[in-house]
Amino acid sequence: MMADLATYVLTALGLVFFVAGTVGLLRFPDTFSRLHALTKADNLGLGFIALGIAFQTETWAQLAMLALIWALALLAAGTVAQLVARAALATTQEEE
Amino acid sequence: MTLALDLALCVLILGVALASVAGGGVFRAVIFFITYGLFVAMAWARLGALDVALAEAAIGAGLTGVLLLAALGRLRRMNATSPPHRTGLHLPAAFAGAALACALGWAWFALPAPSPPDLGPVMPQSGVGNRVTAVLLNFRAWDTLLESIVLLAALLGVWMLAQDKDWTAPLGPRYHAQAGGVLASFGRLLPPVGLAFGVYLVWAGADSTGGAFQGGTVLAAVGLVALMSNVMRPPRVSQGVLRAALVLGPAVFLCAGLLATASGGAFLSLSPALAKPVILTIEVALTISIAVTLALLVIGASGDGEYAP
Amino acid sequence: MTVWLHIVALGLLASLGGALWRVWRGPSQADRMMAAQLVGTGGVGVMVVLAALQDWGLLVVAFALALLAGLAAVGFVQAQTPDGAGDPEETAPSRPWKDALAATQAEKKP
Amino acid sequence: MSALVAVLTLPLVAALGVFVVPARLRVPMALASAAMITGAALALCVTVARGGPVMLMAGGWAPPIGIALRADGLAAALIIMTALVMGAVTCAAWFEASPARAGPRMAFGFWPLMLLLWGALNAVYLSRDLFNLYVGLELISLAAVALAALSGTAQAFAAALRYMIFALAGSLLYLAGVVLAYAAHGTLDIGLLTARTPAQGDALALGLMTAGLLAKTALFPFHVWLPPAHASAPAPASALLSALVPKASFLILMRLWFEAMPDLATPAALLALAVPGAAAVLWGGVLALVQKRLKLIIAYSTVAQLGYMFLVFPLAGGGGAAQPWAAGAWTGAVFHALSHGLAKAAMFLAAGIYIAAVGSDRLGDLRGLARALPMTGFAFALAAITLMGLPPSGGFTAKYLLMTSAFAAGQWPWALLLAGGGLLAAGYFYRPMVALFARDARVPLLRSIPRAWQSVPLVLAVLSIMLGLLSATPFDLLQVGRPPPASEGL
Amino acid sequence: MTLTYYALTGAVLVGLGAYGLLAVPHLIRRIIAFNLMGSGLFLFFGAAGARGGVPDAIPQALIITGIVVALSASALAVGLVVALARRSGKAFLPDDYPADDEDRAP
Repeated sequence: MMADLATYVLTALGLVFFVAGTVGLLRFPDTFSRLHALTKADNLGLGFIALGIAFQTETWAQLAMLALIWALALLAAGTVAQLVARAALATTQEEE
Repeated sequence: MTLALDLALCVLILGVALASVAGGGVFRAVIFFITYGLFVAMAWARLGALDVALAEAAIGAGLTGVLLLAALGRLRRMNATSPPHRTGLHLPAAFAGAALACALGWAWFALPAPSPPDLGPVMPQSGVGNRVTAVLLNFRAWDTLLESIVLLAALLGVWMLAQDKDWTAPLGPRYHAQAGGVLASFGRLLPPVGLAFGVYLVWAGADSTGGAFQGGTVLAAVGLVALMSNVMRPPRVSQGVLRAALVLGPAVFLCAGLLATASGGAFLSLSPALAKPVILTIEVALTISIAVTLALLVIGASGDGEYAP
Repeated sequence: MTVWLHIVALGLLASLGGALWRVWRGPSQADRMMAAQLVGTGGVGVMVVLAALQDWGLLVVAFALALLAGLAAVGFVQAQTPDGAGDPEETAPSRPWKDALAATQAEKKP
Repeated sequence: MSALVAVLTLPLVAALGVFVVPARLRVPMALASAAMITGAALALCVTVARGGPVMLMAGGWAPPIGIALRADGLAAALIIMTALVMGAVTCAAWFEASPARAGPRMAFGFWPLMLLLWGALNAVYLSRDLFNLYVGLELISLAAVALAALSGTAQAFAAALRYMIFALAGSLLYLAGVVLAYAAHGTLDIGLLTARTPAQGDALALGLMTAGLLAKTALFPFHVWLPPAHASAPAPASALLSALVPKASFLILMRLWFEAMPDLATPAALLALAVPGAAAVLWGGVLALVQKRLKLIIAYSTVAQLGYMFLVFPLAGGGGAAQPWAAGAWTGAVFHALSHGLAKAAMFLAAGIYIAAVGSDRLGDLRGLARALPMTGFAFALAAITLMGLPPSGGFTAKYLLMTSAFAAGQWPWALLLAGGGLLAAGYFYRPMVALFARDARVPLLRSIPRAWQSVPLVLAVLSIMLGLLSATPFDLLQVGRPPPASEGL
Repeated sequence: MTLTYYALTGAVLVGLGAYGLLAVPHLIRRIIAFNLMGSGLFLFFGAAGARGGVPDAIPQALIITGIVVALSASALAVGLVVALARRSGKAFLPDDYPADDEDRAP
């Protein structure tokens, strides 16, 4: 029961972070602040969701898998945010 | 609740597809198409087709995106002109598309009750527990063998697009990255994880989700990261080892098929006792070839670095 | 629990739908790419939830998605460099990008 | 190892081989394997002619779980025709795709692409499984597109892309039909589909598959991709593209309509297949008349000649009652496919010699070349005789069979079309012949052409004539394992 | 009911892809349309194969084969588009615009 409760709370928190990230992406005025909002929100969001789901896992392997998934997503999101920000700075912003 | 989830997913898929076909701008279309692969992978997960979801995730949401984005970059640097206006086929094409969609929709409701072949009785003889792997590498091995050769033909076709003067140059662009930078660290961190995961997929594919194609695609993707971050150098066509790696999978597959003929069985047949080790051997060889072929398909022909300033 | 997980998955999908709006609007290519990146991370989240909901085997798919999440964006930034094969860090100003961000915001204010 | 397995696997093994071996071993290996595959094809023909159709269950699994392969007379005839054309192209390419002439890129890529195409063609001729046919068709398309782009000019790339768009759209339409067939009947095997319980969606499935295959066969009005693609490729590649590639998708059409779902062949549907064929004969012929380049004339002639093959559908069908002349129409169409393959390959290889000799294929530049290169001129003339359908060529036998069945079935408009198409062919080959055999001109040759090279198209052209002179043997071979609707009418 | 959603989505995707393949001039977008058409067809196939309760493994295997074949074809097509643009400076087929069609003979 405690596990289920933890899942409820943590996944709800994760969802909130995702929604916050999306709202930031939609509402913030310029590219860089949008980038800023987004990287924080989606990483924490996925983290909380993975953590919440972790309380439902049946084996250690699944738990380890979840941890790895989060770690990989963090690595990818961090790298991408850095690189895209640099690319956006380096190139003239052409509008399509 | 289930219905709502599936409906939402279908709406997203259709919306993204519509945006990538009908919206303006090529770059936007490509980005929408990248997200499309992700949603389709979810649809496969909902349909219970895990192996397909894995293939779609690795190919649709991974490799195709890099392929298209790199092509757009090349087109832009060549200052290739975009078409001035729509083709005259606009209305007939819309009509044909609508007719096709309606015909398929009608056919769905007209389908008789399903009568799939029963794989249950023959599964024990296949040597593997995953039905999809059994179909791919045993029951319909001839399809899979031909498909691995299709990959090779496509790569050969891409190589033939090089200019004669560039023929001996390394394949693809001349990637470079700042030493110790973010990209280079990414290129160092990801490949070991991907390698382990790819090997796991091939190994696990015999009895659960995975297989040579999925494993090969994952390996190709991390190989690409290593190439793009300059951790690994792209090869040249003239390297015998490279060409050997490319034909290894089909060659081992053909050998196994012909050995079966030589020992009195049908072409490509596997005796139940030996089926598992032979399938695993073929899968390992196929994975290597698929990984190398896919990575090279994405980076393109030799001499693509000629636009360096 | 099943119902709740469905709700979470639906909520995630809705949030991704919002991100797709940014892909549509742009205006810069970097905006579209970052929004796609958010969709990618959200997709991993959906897949994780689906794994708990349907079949734990889906964790493998989620893993593949997470592993390849950065691939398209790396392809994008390389295509943006002058020769299409470089690293934005080689050409960008050497100060951290947050300073650059502050600078662009400062330029905008007056 | 049976001849069937050899025909199926040897080209693929050889393709992998020439891909891997060092440059100096490439051509010897290609030549040796071409000889071996031709031997295997001959052996398969003898086996089929003597002992009837050969079946093979790939992997030892019978349909609907596995894939069945079957060599009947039709498949064996196409396999041997393909082997003859491929053998000739190998010899011609030995001269033409050498590193010295064509550069290291083409000298590397031509051989594996050619062998992959060969393997894919044989796989398609033999397969009885609709999805396996799809994979085979894709292999054919990719290899063919790569061959069409081989010369590396902007025109070649544009033509190859246009070809690819048609080929991809055609593949997907075909695949849509395959999906519907499997969803309804739980099998992909042609034999099992013959014995299916008819379902509502069958006509749609057959229609989609047919539409896709028509786009791939370049039937009018889907022909627009063909002439630029075939004309801008290097000559040996053009020979393969024009002589062989459209035959594979046509064969699948025959298998679908005569073997898998003959019950759906209504007179209206058969007419709908033949009318574009007739339009192709006329339109292709008219366009061939106005071309200024030899390769484009030959390519437009392919558009026209492919049209004749579609006359088999109304001539073998109709009426309802059993038709004594259906067999004639069916055999005539296959004869046409065979003789067109040999003659068209001969023509493109001859054009390749001319381009090598004078560096151009504009008719004006070819004046008087028959005097400098008499063997090639003779080969071109013989091939033209076959394509015009004059006796005693294989083309004549084909048209004779089609025409007699048209009269017997009371469908005389098709007979008129056959006669008119022959006249058009005479018209469009008249201009290159006049140029080649002109007496007034003397062109300086850029290089001397070895006699061995010149004899290659001649051998093919002679074979296309022999097909008419010695038509009894191929005629008997075609009867082996012929589907009942082909002899009794659709 | 769920399967019907996916099958109909697949059918619409096929139509959408066919439209794009025929009518959209930019070649990269045509390649995208081809991929949409293919994946829509696979979705339809997958839904059809899942009707019997237990998912049928044969369609899944065929779909995986189809996905790989589609990727091979896309890669070759993308290569051709880049090669065409390098030679002619255009990312579309010149023949689509008869107005600026020049003499095609080399």
